[in-house]
Amino acid sequence: MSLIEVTDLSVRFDEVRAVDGVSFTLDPGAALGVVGESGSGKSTVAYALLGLHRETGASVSGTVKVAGVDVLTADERELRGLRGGKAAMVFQDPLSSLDPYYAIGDQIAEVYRVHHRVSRRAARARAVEVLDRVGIPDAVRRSRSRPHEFSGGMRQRALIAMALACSPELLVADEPTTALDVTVQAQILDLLHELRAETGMGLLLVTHDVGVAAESVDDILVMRHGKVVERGPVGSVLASPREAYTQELLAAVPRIDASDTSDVRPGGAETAEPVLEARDLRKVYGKGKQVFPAVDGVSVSVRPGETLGVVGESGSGKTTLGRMLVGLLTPDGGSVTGTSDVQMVFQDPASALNPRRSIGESIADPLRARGEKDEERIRARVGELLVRVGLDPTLYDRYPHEFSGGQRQRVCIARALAPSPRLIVCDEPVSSLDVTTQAQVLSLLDELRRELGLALVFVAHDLAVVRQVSDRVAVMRRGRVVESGTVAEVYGAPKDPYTKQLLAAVPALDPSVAAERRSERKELAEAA
Amino acid sequence: MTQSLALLGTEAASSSEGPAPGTRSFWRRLRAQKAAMAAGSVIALLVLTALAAPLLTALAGQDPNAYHPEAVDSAAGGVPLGSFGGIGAEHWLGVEPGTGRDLFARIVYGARVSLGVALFATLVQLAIGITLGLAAALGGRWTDQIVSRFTDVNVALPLMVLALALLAIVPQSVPRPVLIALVMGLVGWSGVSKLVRAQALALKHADHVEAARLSGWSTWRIARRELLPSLAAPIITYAALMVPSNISVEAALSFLGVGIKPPTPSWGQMITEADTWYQTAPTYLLIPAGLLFVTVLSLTVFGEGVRLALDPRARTRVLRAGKGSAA
Amino acid sequence: AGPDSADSSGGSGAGGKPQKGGTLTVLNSNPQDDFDPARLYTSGGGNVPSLVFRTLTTRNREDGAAGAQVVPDLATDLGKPNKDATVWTYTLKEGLKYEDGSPITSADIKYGIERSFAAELSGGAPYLRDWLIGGDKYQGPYKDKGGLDSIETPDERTIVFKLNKPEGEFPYLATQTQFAPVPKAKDTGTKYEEHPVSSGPYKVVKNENDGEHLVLERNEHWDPKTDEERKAYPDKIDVRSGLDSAVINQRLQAGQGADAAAVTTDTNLGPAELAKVSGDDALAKRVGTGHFGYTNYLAFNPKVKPFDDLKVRQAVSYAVDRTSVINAAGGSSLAEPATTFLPPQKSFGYTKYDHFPAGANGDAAKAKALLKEAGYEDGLKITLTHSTDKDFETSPEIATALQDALQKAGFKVELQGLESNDYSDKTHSVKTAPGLFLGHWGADWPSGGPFLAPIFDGRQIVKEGSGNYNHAQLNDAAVNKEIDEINKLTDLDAAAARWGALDKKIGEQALSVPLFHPVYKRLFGKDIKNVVISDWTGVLDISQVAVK
Amino acid sequence: MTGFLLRRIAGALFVLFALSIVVYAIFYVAPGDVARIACGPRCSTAQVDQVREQLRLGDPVYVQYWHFLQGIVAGRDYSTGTALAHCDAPCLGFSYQTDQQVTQLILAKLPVTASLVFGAFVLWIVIGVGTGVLSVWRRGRLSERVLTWLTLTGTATPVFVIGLLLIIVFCSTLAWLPFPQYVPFTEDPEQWMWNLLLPWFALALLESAKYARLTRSSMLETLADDHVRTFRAFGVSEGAILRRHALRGAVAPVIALSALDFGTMFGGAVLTESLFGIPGLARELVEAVKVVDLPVVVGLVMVIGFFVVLANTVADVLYAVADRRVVLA
Ligand SMILES: Nc1ncnc2c1ncn2[C@@H]1O[C@H](COP(=O)(O)OP(=O)(O)OP(=O)(O)O)[C@@H](O)[C@H]1O
Ligand SMILES: Nc1ncnc2c1ncn2[C@@H]1O[C@H](COP(=O)(O)OP(=O)(O)OP(=O)(O)O)[C@@H](O)[C@H]1O
Ligand SMILES: [Mg+2]
Ligand SMILES: [Mg+2]
Repeated sequence: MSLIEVTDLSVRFDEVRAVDGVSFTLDPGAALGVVGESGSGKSTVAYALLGLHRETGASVSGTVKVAGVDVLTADERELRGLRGGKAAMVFQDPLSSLDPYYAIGDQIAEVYRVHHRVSRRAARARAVEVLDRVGIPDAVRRSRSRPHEFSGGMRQRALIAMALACSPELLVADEPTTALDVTVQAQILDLLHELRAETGMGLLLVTHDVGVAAESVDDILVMRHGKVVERGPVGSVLASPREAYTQELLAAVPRIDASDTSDVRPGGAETAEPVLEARDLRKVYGKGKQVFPAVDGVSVSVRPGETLGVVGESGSGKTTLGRMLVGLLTPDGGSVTGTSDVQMVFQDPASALNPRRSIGESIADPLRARGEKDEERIRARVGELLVRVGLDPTLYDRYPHEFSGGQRQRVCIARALAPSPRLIVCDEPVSSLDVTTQAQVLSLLDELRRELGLALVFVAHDLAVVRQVSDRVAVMRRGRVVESGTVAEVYGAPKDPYTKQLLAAVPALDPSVAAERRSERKELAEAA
Repeated sequence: MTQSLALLGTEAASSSEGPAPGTRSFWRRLRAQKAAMAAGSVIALLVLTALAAPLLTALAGQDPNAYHPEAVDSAAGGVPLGSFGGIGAEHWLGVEPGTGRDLFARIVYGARVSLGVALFATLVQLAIGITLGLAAALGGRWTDQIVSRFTDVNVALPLMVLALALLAIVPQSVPRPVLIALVMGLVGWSGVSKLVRAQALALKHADHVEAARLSGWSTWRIARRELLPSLAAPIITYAALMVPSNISVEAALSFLGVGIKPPTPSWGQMITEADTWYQTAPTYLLIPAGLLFVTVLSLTVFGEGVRLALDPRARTRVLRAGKGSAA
Repeated sequence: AGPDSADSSGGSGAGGKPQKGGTLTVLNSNPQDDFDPARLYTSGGGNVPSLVFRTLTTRNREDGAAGAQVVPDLATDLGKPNKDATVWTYTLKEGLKYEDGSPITSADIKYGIERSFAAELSGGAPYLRDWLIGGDKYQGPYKDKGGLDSIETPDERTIVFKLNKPEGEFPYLATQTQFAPVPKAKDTGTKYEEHPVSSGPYKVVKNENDGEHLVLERNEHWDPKTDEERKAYPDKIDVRSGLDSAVINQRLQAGQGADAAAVTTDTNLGPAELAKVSGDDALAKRVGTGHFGYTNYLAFNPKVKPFDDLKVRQAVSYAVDRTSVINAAGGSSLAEPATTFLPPQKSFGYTKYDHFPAGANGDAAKAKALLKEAGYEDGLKITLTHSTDKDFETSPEIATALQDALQKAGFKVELQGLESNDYSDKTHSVKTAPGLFLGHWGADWPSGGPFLAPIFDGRQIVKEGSGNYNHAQLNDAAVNKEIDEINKLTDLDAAAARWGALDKKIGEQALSVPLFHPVYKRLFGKDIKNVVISDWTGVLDISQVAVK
Repeated sequence: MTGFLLRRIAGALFVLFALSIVVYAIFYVAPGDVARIACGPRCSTAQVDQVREQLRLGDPVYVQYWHFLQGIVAGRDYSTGTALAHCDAPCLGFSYQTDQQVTQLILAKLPVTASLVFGAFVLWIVIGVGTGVLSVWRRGRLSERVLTWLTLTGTATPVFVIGLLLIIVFCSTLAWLPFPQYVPFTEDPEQWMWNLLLPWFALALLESAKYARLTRSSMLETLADDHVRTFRAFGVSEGAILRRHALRGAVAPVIALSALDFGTMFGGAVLTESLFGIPGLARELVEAVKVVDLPVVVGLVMVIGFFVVLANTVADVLYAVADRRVVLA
């Protein structure tokens, strides 16, 4: 019997046909990757597996069977048994998917106790254990933190930990590594691999990162416009895609080894005045003995038209640095000088948009703030921005919850572009975008940089992307910049061991290479 | 499993075919909720009644202030003669015990004062409360300290003390209803302000608010554009409850002699006076109390409707009631 | 009044002779916050205070009209006047003792009176100040150690009062608590009220919250042989006050536990409760009806236009709809229409008259005609001032009833409501008194003197401040002279007749429109026996009540 | 934390100071001649003047206010007629009407009002939040409708109507409870409770609707948040989601408002106190205002102010504990 059996699944949100006649199966212990452009219905399919469309107003048809449960007709109790117990889900927006009021460890423990009759204390222990497994350092202490005290990547790992805590038969992971740096990502993917091997857990991995898919799944399913475009073993699909769309998708994947056009980048003239300069920035969190620096003496500067890439470990202080640069956080030490004409693209698009305002209004904010009153002009300009980020201009009056994760991120980018700032701090701007959209957005940013002399601080964990867009790169670890220099220097001849480690962790597109690397990593880890 | 989130079993938005994109305005969402619309109509009807009071009483051939000693049994403390508090062709809702004044006329005129004063006072309270609450939450530590202490002073100063003072200062010529509504407004805003402050503090550091800050909005506009929509739900819920409490306060002020000038009737005042008559002339208590209840109920249901209509996410939630969910 | 109808059970009570013992509960709305004999302003010594304070004379504890008589208490008789009633001599009974067993002397009575002149202990009636020689200058024993010379105590049992004018009604005055003895050694000034020293049948054993909860127990040193008036049946009296009037009446109706032996001395049945009680025979038997000398009226200030015009005043008198007013005051069971200023009781010298007959519902036609005569054919705009207190006397209810009636007669009536202190200040000040307002007057004792003199005696007009009760500022030589003449009489019946005639005479000037006399209807518990309601107080006398 | 407390104490002092000034100012313009009222209805002008002098009402307001402040800091002497009595600091003066020391008067009434307010507070939070939660839990069903109607009836009915009906039903008709009559806790805790039960319920019914509605709307709000979806997806039961997650969102507004209502109730439960014959602060205040007994009014208002500040401080601390994202402000 298959673990998942989906036949002719269609999901409709009012007039939007998000999923349209999708069928597939998954055997126990197998792994299926779902890839496809943003908004193609990947998350919607994932939700359907756990019956999460219930009572939301979506109309669902077809049949969905998961671990023997007929999800669409099961009663409440049966469904509760399925959810978490047999099948667990990792949501796409890690930041808003945890209850802001409770400690992370307690939330995991709570979920664990739903399916296991254990004491509170045992559940907490289990929570710490899984947090440790997903690589949260100092898990005992950090399990007592609340979500807002976690970095984006840490929250994502917490969610993965929550899913793993229950030892499900099926793990549905919706973009589980978007906020993770490559080393941690590799670690997580290895972990999933291990669990599959150990427990025979099935995996449905939704991702737009073909590399990630290549590393961790057996089969791959390509979706577009709510329909299945192609399905096959991951090796063959990646090596020789049959469908034109798949080919297009693969072509758009940025490659770490690509020595692209960056040589001809105009670059920020070395002589130009920096638009923004930060000296010796420090930010500490915590109190008393627990005090620790999230950012510890970081100095950076950005010149007009220049892109500074920031890469680094999850939780190394990238977001904190970015927030200090735009002035949303007051540094505990050091100073930021330069333009105040800055914008930020937030790491979590779900929480960066006001759920009660239409996205058009959100994008129009900066325009209105500058005194623009003419409604027509505002709408026209917002429409233009939407088009630039690859969205339909008629979506002006839609609300955030009606968008897919990637679409929301594009809305955020459009909002950041609206006031034509001199500098944008982009915190993982493309990590939730599929590769084609990602390519579009990257070229858009590049264009703007060229045309307007826009300066960028580009925080990302995707080393290939950073290489593609950046002039200079800073590598962060534990609140410090461990290495910085031009792209060529850092990527070509990494000096710091951590940088080397990072580069080694980049997922390979070829599954066989990926497997090789995995065993290498394992040996390394065992040796250590 | 079918659950209705809408208050009192609204089978709201039963059509699974939503309005066209881009035009799904607030009004559309509101209109989709039957109970809210019904409640809205009741409120409109009450307001109309109040406005048309002279017309209606003329129709009934009654004057709200005319005494009818013949309609009551003076020896028995003034109980209305006839059954059900003297309800009949002459007096549609019976008469007031003691004086024999026509209840229909008094109810209709009372609506003017009660609804007018309570609604206006609520608006004043909301305006002050929201402004100060937002200022406290967003304005930095000192502003917060000052506003919060100011609120404390306001809370600690009993209405009675203030009302007496104002009565002494303000000349009799100032229209009473306006004055009373203002006094109530100036005194009763602290709840709103507290509520808004608490909620705004919780939201203040949300990413979307930070984003708005970066877009160059002034704090004030951020408050209005980013925070208010999220605060709308608790505020509306609370405001719907402020109206009855304002009606009671107006009655209490009349009781203290600083309210509406007699013989002008008001509901609150009627209920206040009727409470001992519940056994011997129950209609005297039940009619104004019932109307007040209907008003409160309508406001609450309507408020709930507005709240849902203001929440774009709620559209799908409202649909829960519907047949749309095949899952 | 008195036990004249089925709804009063004076004397008879339910079954059997009254017995000693038990606890009487008194449920009141107003706390006994002044319990100092100097500060109390009572008629006939009050109800609760009279259990603790004995006075030179006291009211006769009888039902109805007999109860409106003054009788000796500490004194052996009603006092011996000299020929023109300016000197009054009293002799104390023998064997009078305080609660601590020490003897009561005439000096203590003198001291008690002197205390009442101290500013710290103000609050009592003004008669002592006005009548005693030097009373207007005397500042009380704390400031003025010399004492008041017009009171003499030649020996321990004799006390002599010297007055500045003849006052035939002095025995009535001697019923007030200022005439209670206060031992100088025990005087603690303003704190005396916390534990006043008892001369009566009960002593204060508990006084909580400024008179809100009083517990009185037997004073073992009180000798019933010296006191013919107070029966003192219960062993203990528990006075609970500060209660809501609706709750008091609920409790008396329900009569649970201790409430079965409960009475109230200050809470009337409200109109709504009356409606209920009148439909329930068992309850109706437990209602005591009483009449206290009291008049509610519409007061004119002829110094304010247009009330200087007799015709206008008459028009108002004709226009008044007493039925509406009475209904507003609680209905015909709680108020009786008044056409005379004096209450309709013999002791006041009641003489029936109705100079401007308005009938039950007002004579609008006659009023209109008078207005026309006065030159106000097109109606007249007037202001009626009332207080905003819910007292059903000067309150908005009464004012609106009048407004309605007056408007039918062609007046255009504007109501002006004043907060009660403000109302009292304004209406009792010559300078600020409005032209037309609601007034009331109650008897300090059941006689025409204290009823008419403060209101119509020209020499009692207070020019400064707000203590003026002569609302019309009537200063008519003939009236003044007649008042003086009557005051000389020590034959109280003869005096009464002349008060009645004087009232009728003054009535012609239409200086006030008598509206109604209130009626007291009070519930008492089902175990209450020996109900006595005199015309002096109009309420059940707790010194007579038995609970067994 | 220390800084927070210091700021709070300073704030409290400011509030009390401001209150006393405001009350003095208000009474300066209020109608009614205090000396006359204190003297009695038929005092002569001379007597009134004597009383005025004795109460030092002739002094300019600021001088009176100064004496008042002195009394608080250093105490004052006053005359009982026979002797000089001392009123220890903090002396809030002594009543014009009853000559009692305001401090003592307040100390006598405080436990009474405190008993009333604390009990009612607990009840209205329990009833209010309870019905709020229930109405979310049972949303759309008959029981929710019934709950809604009940709480709305509470709001729409003035407290004295509720109170009187409670008395009639429970004391008169059913005779389950004694007619309320305050018994101090120290005297007889059981009687204390039985006697306060009805007043507690009367107040609680009045207030709880507000909390019910507020709890409900906050919970519905939270239920729409993303993180609730997470717990649903892990099979956490609806009950647990409501209890642990949705209810959490209602904590902030409920705390904020209850602090306010708690504080206000100290001076605001006039009708309840008089209906149930509870000799508390609020009733005393109304009486004092009526007879323009300024020292009592100022004293009471300041005590009420103290409780308002106290309640707010506690609320702020609770709130900060509940939501650590908020720094103590
Ligand atoms: N609640 C909703 N109401 C209306 N439309 C919705 C809703 N949820 C999703 N959609 C629409 O359904 C489509 C599919 O969304 P889904 O979230 O499944 O995309 P996705 O493949 O996960 O994209 P991404 O990679 O960007 O997350 C999108 O066009 C989105 O706008
Ligand atoms: N408000 C806070 N309170 C306490 N600790 C915090 C807070 N915000 C961030 N931190 C901690 O500071 C460190 C840096 O966080 P930051 O969000 O800057 O990391 P990051 O580099 O952006 O990581 P990621 O790639 O996972 O998003 C983390 O250890 C995080 O737990
Ligand atoms: Mg998605
Ligand atoms: Mg980050």
